[in-house]
Amino acid sequence: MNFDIGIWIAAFLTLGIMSFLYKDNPWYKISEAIFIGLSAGYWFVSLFWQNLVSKLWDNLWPALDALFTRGEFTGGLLYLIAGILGLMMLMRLVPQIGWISRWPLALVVGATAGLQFINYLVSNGVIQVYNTITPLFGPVSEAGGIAPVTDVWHGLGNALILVGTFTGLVYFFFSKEHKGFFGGAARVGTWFLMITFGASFGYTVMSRMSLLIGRLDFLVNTWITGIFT
Amino acid sequence: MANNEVQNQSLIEKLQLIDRRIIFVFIACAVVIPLLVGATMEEETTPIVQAFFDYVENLPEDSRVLLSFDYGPTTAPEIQPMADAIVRHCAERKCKLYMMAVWATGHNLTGETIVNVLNPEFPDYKYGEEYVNLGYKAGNQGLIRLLLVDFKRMYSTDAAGTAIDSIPMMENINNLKNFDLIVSFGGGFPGIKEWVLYAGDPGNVPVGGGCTAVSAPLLYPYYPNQLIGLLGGAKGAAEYENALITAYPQYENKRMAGMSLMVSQTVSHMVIIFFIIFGNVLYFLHRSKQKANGIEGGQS
Amino acid sequence: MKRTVPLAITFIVGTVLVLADFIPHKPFGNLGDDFSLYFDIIAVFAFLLGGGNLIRVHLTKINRKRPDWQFSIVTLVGFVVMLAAGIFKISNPEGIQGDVAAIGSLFNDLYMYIFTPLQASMFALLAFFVGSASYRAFRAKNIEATILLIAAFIILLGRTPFGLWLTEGLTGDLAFLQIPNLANWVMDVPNLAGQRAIMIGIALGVISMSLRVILGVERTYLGQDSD
Amino acid sequence: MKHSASSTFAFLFLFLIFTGVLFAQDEPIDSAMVDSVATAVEEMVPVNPPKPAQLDIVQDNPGDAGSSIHVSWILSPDDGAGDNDVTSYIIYRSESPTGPFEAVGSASRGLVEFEDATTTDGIEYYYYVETVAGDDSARSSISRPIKSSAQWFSTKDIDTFIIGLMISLSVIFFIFAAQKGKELYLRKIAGLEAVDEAIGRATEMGRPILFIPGILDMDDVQTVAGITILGRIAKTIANYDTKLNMPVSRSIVMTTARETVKQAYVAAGRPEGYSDDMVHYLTDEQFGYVAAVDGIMVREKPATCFYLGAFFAESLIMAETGNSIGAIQIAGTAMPAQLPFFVAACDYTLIGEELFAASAYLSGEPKQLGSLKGQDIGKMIAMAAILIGCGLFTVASITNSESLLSLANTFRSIFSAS
Repeated sequence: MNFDIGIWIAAFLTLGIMSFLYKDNPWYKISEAIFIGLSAGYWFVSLFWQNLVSKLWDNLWPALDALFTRGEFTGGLLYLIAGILGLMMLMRLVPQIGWISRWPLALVVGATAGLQFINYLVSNGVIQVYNTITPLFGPVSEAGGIAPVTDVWHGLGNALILVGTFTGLVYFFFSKEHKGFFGGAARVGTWFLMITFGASFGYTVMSRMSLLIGRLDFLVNTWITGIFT
Repeated sequence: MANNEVQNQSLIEKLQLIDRRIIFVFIACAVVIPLLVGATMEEETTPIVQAFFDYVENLPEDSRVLLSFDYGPTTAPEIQPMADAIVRHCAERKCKLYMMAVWATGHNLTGETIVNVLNPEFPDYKYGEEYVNLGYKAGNQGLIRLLLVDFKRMYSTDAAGTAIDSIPMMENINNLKNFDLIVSFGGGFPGIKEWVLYAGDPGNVPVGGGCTAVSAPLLYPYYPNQLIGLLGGAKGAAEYENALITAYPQYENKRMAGMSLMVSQTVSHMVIIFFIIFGNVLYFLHRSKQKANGIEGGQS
Repeated sequence: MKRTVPLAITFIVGTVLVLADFIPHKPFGNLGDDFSLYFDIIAVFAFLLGGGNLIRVHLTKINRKRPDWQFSIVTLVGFVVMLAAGIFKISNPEGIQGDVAAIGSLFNDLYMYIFTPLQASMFALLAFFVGSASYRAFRAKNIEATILLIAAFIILLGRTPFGLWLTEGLTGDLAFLQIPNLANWVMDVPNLAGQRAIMIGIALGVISMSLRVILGVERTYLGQDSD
Repeated sequence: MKHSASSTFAFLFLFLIFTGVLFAQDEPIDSAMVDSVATAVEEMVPVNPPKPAQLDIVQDNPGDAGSSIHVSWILSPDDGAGDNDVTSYIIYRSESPTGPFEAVGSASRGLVEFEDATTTDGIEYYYYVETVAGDDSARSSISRPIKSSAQWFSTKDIDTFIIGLMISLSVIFFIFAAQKGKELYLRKIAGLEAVDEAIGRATEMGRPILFIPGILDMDDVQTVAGITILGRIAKTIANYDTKLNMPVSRSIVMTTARETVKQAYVAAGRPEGYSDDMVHYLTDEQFGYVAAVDGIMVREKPATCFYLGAFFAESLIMAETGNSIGAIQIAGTAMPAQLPFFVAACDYTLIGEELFAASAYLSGEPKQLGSLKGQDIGKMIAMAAILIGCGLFTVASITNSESLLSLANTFRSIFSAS
């Protein structure tokens, strides 16, 4: 494809998407339509080569070959199960036996529940508790493996993290009414959550801007400049 | 009088519910006008960038510099200017450039730097002798670890499929320790951190980096012991370009991407900050009017 | 059969995968990886349902001349062209054995010149929406909203030259009040605390929901018996 | 592995010396022998090699899947002290004490251990560590032979196992307790209280309800949570006879969601109201999906939008578009980075844990609600652990008591998850 045509197409589509900001219009609709069709195709092609060919076929074929030519049972035959589960999904197309597709679905949901149970327990739960356990003040010898508290501010910071994590968890309690002392703690917890939300919001604004700048820079300095030179 | 007050109030209310497209226009202008005018903003070079620049500046001729393009199209606006500036500088210093990527998306972006900067500005740079594009290899930090021990086992060909042994400048490259400097562009995973942990530290090879503004704070702690310098976001790129122009005045009239992006970025932030303040001023005006009229604060 | 078997599958697979994490020995040690491989394979077959649905929806739209049916033609053409370009590796310089995204192939050209700009433009819209959302949402309406506003404002200012310029005068003991320093402190202390509370809460929420699913207490996703 | 000619030569030469020493006796060499070898090396190389690190413990990694051996050493006297010129350590391995040895990895200065995760179970390996200082190096003695093997219980994870078990048991206990009729109090969650009202509003206005289950596939637990909530919401929608529009970005999610919605319509006694068209696939691509959803929003003008699942950058694009068409928006996600955007642009946001609790809340079934009480016990465990841990460390720190400090460290290590 000619590079300059590429730039013109890219510019046309960029402006098409941006025109949505004014209001919905045919230019946006055509960009959107191209996007949906092309990207769905792109994903299927990726799934086809990466999953079907390199994960299923490349593993299954040698195993089947070994089975039928030499009568050997190899580990690759396990992929046959994966293939069968995949075919079961397709049974939905036949209404009478559509219920079979629930088997692979049940497998997917059960496995997700099992795997994520552990993942979240460790990386979101236990490790966060671990990270929160620090001294609030006073020097700690190096043996602790924790950064020693060097000054009052550092200690106060640690104390604030403790208070914030604690009250934040109080906020999430379901089985206790937010009243009295408990309610006060939950309220403080929401303040910490609000700081977290505000901070992440402010933090993200910058990176979002640079994306837009990149796009507009393309329009101004590659496309428009290209027309006049 | 009363009538007038009602009108005032409705104006405030109207402004509070301002059509968001007006805000969009302001943001678009904040970005486009600086780009159109070609405004640039001189960023005084901070020590962390200056240290990087000085290191490259002091590299002897024919030094071997490994550039790893570890980012994708979405962060390219921020990072490409850094890659361009550093490639320019290395080429001015007549270093040999080895380009690679640990991100699949980095391969196309390497090409952009070669096509837009290296080939037009340094026509004498010959492929295979002064620069080489090795392309992307999968394996993340595992790849880096292996490169530290044996480079050619992982890269048996360059990106175009040419056998590595037929590329003259690859002759004495056995592992990462043969490089005089490693530069990683990209603060994601894998990126600068992995290059420091799996190549720089164990191999004792100097590592420098360029990353997005968002990931920069996480990488600052590695400077100066494990990173020779770090460029963070458009600001970092602009600072490096400023240092480059100071040392090589021939670039003074060249359009420097980082410096011009910096203007758009600063102005657009100002616009957002302005709108937040404006919105709150309106809100308080509105509320004090309501109080004056004896109406309880309506919104909660 | 239609409901008991799936419930049993969920229970067995879920329990085994929870326990497998503590059993390093084969075959349990890498069951998690095996599952993601299986999942990827099931996903390809499922795509035939999804892609089929996409085609059907748009064909119906064209057939019945529903509003905007012309755009459905565009979607279908885009889908088919991309599919053909990728599966048959059209104009791939390395031939049918080559990498599907080889430079110079139709697939890669479509990706580079059409897909990528569309993707980047859609992503870039975010900048505008960040602007309109900040204008509307960041109002000091009550204590919570005020705290949100202040935190966001400090971080925003701290990331622009403006923040430093505004508070450059504060040196010595007051240096911590310089906005960039303040911004770092907000990120490292109160933000971190809130982040941790959210994360620990999420961990417990996931555990509890996983147990409900594994034990069959939660079964809405399985459909009904009388099908 | 490739080595340049000179280093290969140096290798062979050193091995000749080692081999000589080793052949003299079957037992692994003792440290005195190694010292003499080191001296010999020093005499022959006219430079200043670092004092070598000495191997400490070389053993099979306990409680793992095999294929890995743990190598640890005592720092070289020149690392952090002495000449302080050590730059790194390189770990070598061989299947025979006489070699050939090959490098299996490296570690920066200051580090004392390395995990060789490339061993084959059942084969005996020999190791040594080379201390590198610039161009110079010195090597340690060779280890005793060692084999790797796989175990049936991951001993290092026992703490995590017990914590997980405690939380699971409290959840299960309360599920059964609630089933037996134990009264449970649950506080109100604003976002969930508003669900009925939001669906009712769409019915009154005669406009559709949009349900977005996030952009990840069914192998993400947030999507599962979104689908379980869909089950509850769809039942109400069926009762109200309102139109549901659910575009999805994953085929498996489409299949699951169809089962779920169909089930909800049957349960509501209106199976005829269900149609497969309610749930339709758009594209797997994140921004392609958003482009299409935005289009649907401005064209169909749904009165109510639900965003429940895993979201990334697209969260704000959708929520702002939804806001501009005046829809009531209820969002929920466990993506910490996207929560602020939903909080800013939506009417109600379920924060993290609330997303996972939502389906139990909406079901109103005692069993489901019981599990939420069990979750609270988990929170109490976490809170107690944090308080006790911080308290122990603080007291230890103030009193400077070594025994308290080690107690605090032991307590903390329960949560180290490794």
